[in-house]
Amino acid sequence: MNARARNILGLALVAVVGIAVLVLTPRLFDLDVVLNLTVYMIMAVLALSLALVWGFGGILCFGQSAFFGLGAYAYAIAMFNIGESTAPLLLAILVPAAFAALLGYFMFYGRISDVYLGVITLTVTLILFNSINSTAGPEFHIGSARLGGFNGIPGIPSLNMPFFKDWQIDLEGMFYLSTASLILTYFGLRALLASHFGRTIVGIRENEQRAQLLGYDPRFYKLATFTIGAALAGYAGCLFANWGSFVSPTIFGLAQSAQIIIWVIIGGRGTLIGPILGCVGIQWLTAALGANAPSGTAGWQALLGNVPLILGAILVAFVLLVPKGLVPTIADLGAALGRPRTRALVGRTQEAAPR
Amino acid sequence: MSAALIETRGLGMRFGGVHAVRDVNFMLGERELRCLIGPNGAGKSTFFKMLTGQLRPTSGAVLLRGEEVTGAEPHEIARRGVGIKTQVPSVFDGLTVRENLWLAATRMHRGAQARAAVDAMLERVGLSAIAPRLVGQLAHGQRQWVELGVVLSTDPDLVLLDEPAAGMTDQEVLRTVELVRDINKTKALIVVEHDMQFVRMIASKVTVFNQGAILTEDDVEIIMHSPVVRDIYLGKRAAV
Amino acid sequence: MINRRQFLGTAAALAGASAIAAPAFAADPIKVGSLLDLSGGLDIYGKPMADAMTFAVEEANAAGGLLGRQIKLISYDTQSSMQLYTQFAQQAALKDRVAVVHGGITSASREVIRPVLDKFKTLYFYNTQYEGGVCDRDQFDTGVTPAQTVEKLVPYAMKKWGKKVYVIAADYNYGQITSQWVKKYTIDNGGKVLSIDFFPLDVTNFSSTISKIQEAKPDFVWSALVGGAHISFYRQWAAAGMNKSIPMASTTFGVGNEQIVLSPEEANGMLVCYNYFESVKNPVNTAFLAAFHKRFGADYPNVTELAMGTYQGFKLWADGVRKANSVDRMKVIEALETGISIDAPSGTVTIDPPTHHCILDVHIAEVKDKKFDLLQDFPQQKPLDTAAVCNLIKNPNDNQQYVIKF
Amino acid sequence: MDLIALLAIQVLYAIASLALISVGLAIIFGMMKVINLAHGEFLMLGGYAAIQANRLGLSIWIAMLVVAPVVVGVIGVIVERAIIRWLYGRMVDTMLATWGLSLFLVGLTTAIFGNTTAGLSAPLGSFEIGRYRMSVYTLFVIGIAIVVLGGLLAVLRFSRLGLIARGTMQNANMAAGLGVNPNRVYSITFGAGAALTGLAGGVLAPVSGVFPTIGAAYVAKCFITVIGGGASIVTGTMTASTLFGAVNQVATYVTTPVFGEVALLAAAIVLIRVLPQGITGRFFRRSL
Repeated sequence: MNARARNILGLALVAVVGIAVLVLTPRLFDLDVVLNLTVYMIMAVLALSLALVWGFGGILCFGQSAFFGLGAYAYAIAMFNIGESTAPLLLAILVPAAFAALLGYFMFYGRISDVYLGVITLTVTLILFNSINSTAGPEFHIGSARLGGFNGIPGIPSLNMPFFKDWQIDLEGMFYLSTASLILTYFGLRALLASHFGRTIVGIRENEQRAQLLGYDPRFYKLATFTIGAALAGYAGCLFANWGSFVSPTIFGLAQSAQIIIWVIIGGRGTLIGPILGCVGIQWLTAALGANAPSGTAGWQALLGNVPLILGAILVAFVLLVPKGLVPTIADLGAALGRPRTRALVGRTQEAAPR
Repeated sequence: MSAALIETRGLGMRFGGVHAVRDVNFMLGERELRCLIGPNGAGKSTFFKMLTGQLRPTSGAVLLRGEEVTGAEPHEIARRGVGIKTQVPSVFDGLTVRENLWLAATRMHRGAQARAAVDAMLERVGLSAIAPRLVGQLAHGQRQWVELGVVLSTDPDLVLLDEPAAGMTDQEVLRTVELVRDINKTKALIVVEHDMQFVRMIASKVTVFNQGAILTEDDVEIIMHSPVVRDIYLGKRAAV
Repeated sequence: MINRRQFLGTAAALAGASAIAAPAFAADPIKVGSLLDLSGGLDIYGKPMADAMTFAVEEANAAGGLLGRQIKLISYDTQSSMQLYTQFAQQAALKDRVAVVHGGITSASREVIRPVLDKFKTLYFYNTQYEGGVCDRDQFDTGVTPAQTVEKLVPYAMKKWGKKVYVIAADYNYGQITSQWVKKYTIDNGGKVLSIDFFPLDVTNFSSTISKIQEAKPDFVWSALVGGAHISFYRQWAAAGMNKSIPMASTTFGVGNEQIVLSPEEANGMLVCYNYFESVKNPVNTAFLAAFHKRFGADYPNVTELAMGTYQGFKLWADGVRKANSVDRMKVIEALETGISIDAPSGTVTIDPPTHHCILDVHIAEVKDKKFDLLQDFPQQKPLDTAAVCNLIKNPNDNQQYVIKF
Repeated sequence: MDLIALLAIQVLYAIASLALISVGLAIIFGMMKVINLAHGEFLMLGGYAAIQANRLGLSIWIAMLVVAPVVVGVIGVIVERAIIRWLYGRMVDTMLATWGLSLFLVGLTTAIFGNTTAGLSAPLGSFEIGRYRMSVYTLFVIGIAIVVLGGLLAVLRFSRLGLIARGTMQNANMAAGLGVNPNRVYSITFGAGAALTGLAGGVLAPVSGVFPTIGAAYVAKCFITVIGGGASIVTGTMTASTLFGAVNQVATYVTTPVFGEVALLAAAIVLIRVLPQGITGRFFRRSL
C-alpha cells in the first residue's frame, strides 16, 4: 500500500540525509561549524527523549532537563572518581532512568495526571536545581569530585573507547559520536513506536479508559515510557558534559526545560523528525541572535537580539496558530492535497495529554 | 455454584449520601444473555462500572467464575475475559479503524494471527471498506460498530453492552440484533437497553433495576406485562 | 586529564588551515573577541564592561589602531548561559580567529572558556575582580584579588568598628573563597568571625538572616553578596532599621552600581575597597571620564570597577602587541611578561610576570549619596594570594586554579 | 520570649506573602481552570508599575495600592482577549501559551528597564521586639493579605458578581443560565486575578526589589500553592499557604533559605501525591 511505501521512502530519506551530514560535515566545514553542530545533535537527542514521553506517551513532563542534568552530573562525578569512561557512561544512563522509575512509580501509580504531572515534574526539577546550586562549599563532594554549586564542574575528562583508558575521543570523534547517536536514536524510536509497545502507548494517549478496558495497564506503559525517555535524556546529558567538558546547575533550570518543550511544540507533538528540526532551528536562532551583539545598540535592535522575547513570541504564536507543530501541519497539508492518509500515528488530538 | 460466570453479592455503591446501587445480588451463567432495564438513574451504568472495575464498590463483592475480583483494576478484570461497550463510544480517535481493532486483537494473538483476526473482525462488523480511515472522522453509528469490533477482538467470555442500539438506524438495529445473537452462540452478554423492541428481539430473561436495587428478574414477556414494572418504568413507553 | 596529544594535533592542523585559509595582509583588521553577558541575570555587570570595551577599541582606532592596522571588535552576548560561553569561545577562536579574547564575568564562565581557549591556543584576558588563584600562562587576570582588597579593608573596618564580624556571601566560588579570606584576615588582626552564611544568587528573602544577625550582635557585617536579587538584602536590612545600628563593609557592593539603585538612606556609610572609583584624582582619569561621557552621554550612571578592569585589560594587551610588534599569541605573552605597565585612570597598572595578575592601586571608600568618598589609598598592591601558589616563570606549563589553603 | 514573637511574626509574614502572591492565580485557576504560567511576570509588572508611578512623583501608597493593580488588571484583560480566550478547554496548551507569554514579558521588560534591580525603600520604618528590630512594613504586608482574602470572601459570598462566579465555578453553562455571557465573566475574572496579582507585586516591590526575571522565583511557589490548595479559591489559598509558608519559614530559620525552598517543594510533592485534588478537594469541599 502506498502509505507504507511513503513511510519507507521517508525513512530512507532520513537515513541518507543523516549519513550525509555524518560523513560530509567534517570534510566540508571548519572545526567551529563541526563543534556547533555537535551540540545541536546532542540537544536533538534530548529533544527526541521528550518527543517520545510527551509527543507519543502523552505525558507532559516539565522536568526533562532534570534527567538531562542528572545524566551529565552522574557522568562527571563518576569520571573524576573512576577515570575510565565505560562505567560513567552507563551510570549517566542508569541514574536518570532509576530516578525516573521511582518518580514515575510515585506519580502514575498514584493516579496523578496531566497538569498535576506537570507541577510535580517542574517541582522536582526546581528541587534539584536549588540543591545542586547550593553545593559550592568544599564540604560538598562525592568521592574526589567537588559538586561546585553554581560554578558547576569544569574540566570533565572526555569519553574513551570502552575499556581503553588512553584512547580518548577527540573533537571530530565527538561529532561523529553525537551524530551517530542521533541517527540511531531516531531509528531506534521509530522501531519502538512501530512495535506493539509503541502502538499501545499511543493508544493510551488517545484513550486511556478504553486501553484499560481492553486489558492494558496504563500505569505500567506510562512508567516504561517515562523511564526510557529519562534514560535517553541522561545519555544526551553525558554527551553534553563531554562536548563542553563542564556541567553547571543551569542545565536543571526552568529555561532549559522551557527550551526542550518549545522544540517539541514547534516541531510537532507526535512526530520524531519535527522535534529534531525544532531543536536545531531554535538552537541556531539563539546562537545567531547572541553573536555580534555590540554594546549600546539601538532599542529595536536590542529587541531583535533579545532571545527570551523572540522565543516567547514564537511559543505563543505556535500554540495559537500552529498547535500541532510544523511537521504534522505540513503533513496535513500534504494529505489535503488529495492524499488518502498520512502517518496514522501522528498525534491527531488537540490535547496531547491523556484524557 | 461453579455454573455462575459472574456473580455479585450484596453489591453496593454510595457517592457521599447517595446510594447509587444497594445490595445487588446478581448471577449470570456461561453463555447466558441478560437484559438490564430500568429508568435513568436506576444504577445500571454504575453497576456496569463496578463489574468492570472502573468503580470500586463501597460494599459487597464481585465474583468471576467464583473468584473474587472486587476492586481489581479494570485491566485485570478485562484480562479475565470481561469486555464492555460503553454508552458513549470509547475508541481511539487518533488511530485508524484497523489499528483500533489491532490493538485489541493483539491482546490475544501476535503477528500474522493478529492480522488475520483483525480482517475477520472487520468483515464481521462490516467495516472492511473503511479500515484505513481515522476513527475520529467517522459517523456516530460507525464508531459504535468500531467499538463493538474492538470489544469482540479481545475475545471476552462476558460482553457488556451499554445501550448498543442508541442512535442507530432501524436496519443498523437489526444488524446489531443479529450480531448479538451471533455473539451469544459462544459468549455470555449483559445488555442495558431502553428500546423494548430490541430487548424483545434478543432476550429471554430480563432484570429490572429501580433506585439502585434489583426490582425483579423474570422472563421478558412476564416483565412486559408486570404492572409494577409498567408503573415505574414502562408506563410511559407502553405504546412501544 | 584532557588528552593533550589530540588537542595539539587539532590545533596544529588548525594553524596550518588558518595559514592557508587566511593569509594576513597588513591591511586587514586585528580581531578582538569579547564574551560578556549582555542579557540574562548577569548583564548588570556585563553591559558596563561591554561599553568600556567598545570605548577602548574606538579610542585605539581613532589613534591609528595597532601596528598600523585597525581593530575589529567582535562582541558576543553569552546571555548568562554556560553553553553559549563554550559555543562562542569556540567560534571566536576557530571561526573569527581573533587575536585575543576579553571577557567572562563569573568564575564559572571563566573556568568554562579558559580550557577552550587553551585548547585552541588563543590568548585570554579575564578582567573581573575575582577570588584569585588562577595560574595559566595563556591567560591574564587584570582584576583585583582578595589579597589586594580584603586584606586592606578588614583591618580598616575592624579599627573603625570592632572585632566581631558576621559574613554573608553569595553561594559560589567567589563568595566561598572571599569569605575564607575575610576570616583569615579577621583572625590575623585578632578579631572573630561569628558566622558565615551563604546565599544562592536568586535568594530574595533575608528576613530570618537579618534576625540571626541581630541575635549574633556583630560589630559589623561583611557582605560578599552578588547580583540583582541580593540587592534586596540591603533594602530589608535598612527597612529593619539595622543600617543605623550595625555598619557594613564589602568588596562587592557597587560593582553592580548598587549604590545608585539604593537610596542614600539605605546605602550611606558602607565601606568598600576597589582599584577604581570615578572619584579617583589624576589627569588620566579626568581625561578618560571626559572622553567616555562624550561617547556614552553625560548622564552615564557610573564607570564600574569591572568596566575599568576591561578598559585597562585592553590597554595592557595593546601595549603588549606594540612591544611584541606582532599579534602572535606567544610573542605577546612574552612581551607582557616583561612586566609591561601603563598609566591608567586608576593609576599605574603593571603586569606581575610570575602570576599574570596585576600590580595596581587600591582605595578604601565610603558610600555617600550614591557616590564614593575616598578615605585611604594603598598604592601598587601586589597579588600576594596568587603569588603564594603560582609562578609561571618557574613552571610555565602550570595550568589550574589553586584554591588557596589557610 | 521575644524570639518566639519574632519567629511568629516571620511565619505569619511568610504565610501572608505566599497567600498574597498566589490568590490571583487561584482565582483564575479556580474559576477558569487556567494555569497562568505568566503569573510571576504579572507580579513583576505590578512591581515595575508601582516603582515607575512612584518615580513619576505619586505617593508610594497610591503607586502600590492603586496604580499597580489597575495597570496589571488592564494587561490581564488584554491577555485574556488576545490569548487565553482562544484556548479554553485546552489546559496544557494554555499553560504553554502563558509560558511563552512569560518569556516574552521578561524579554520586553529587560529591553525597557534593563536587568538592574529597581526598587522602592520600604516606608514605615521599624520597631523593636525585645532584642530585635523588625520592619513595620512586615506587619503592613500581613494586614494587606488579610484584607484581600477577607474582601474576596465577602465578594464571593454576598455580591451578585460572587454568585455568578460561584455559578461559573460549578459549571460554565450556569453563568449563561443566569443570563450572563460567560466570555464576559471570564475576562472579568482574569482581569480581577491579574489585578490582585499586580497588587501583590506592588506591595512586595519594596521588600524584594524588582528585576525582569524575578517572576521565576515566584511562579513555582504560587503554582504549587494553588494546586495544593485545590479548587476553592479563598480556603484553598489560605490552607495551602499556611502549610507551605510555615514549612518554608521554619526550615529557613533552622537551616538556610535554600533548604527552606526545598522543604516547601518537597512538602508540595507529598501533598499532591496524598491529595491529588488539593486540600479543598478533600476537606472543606463546600467552601469558597
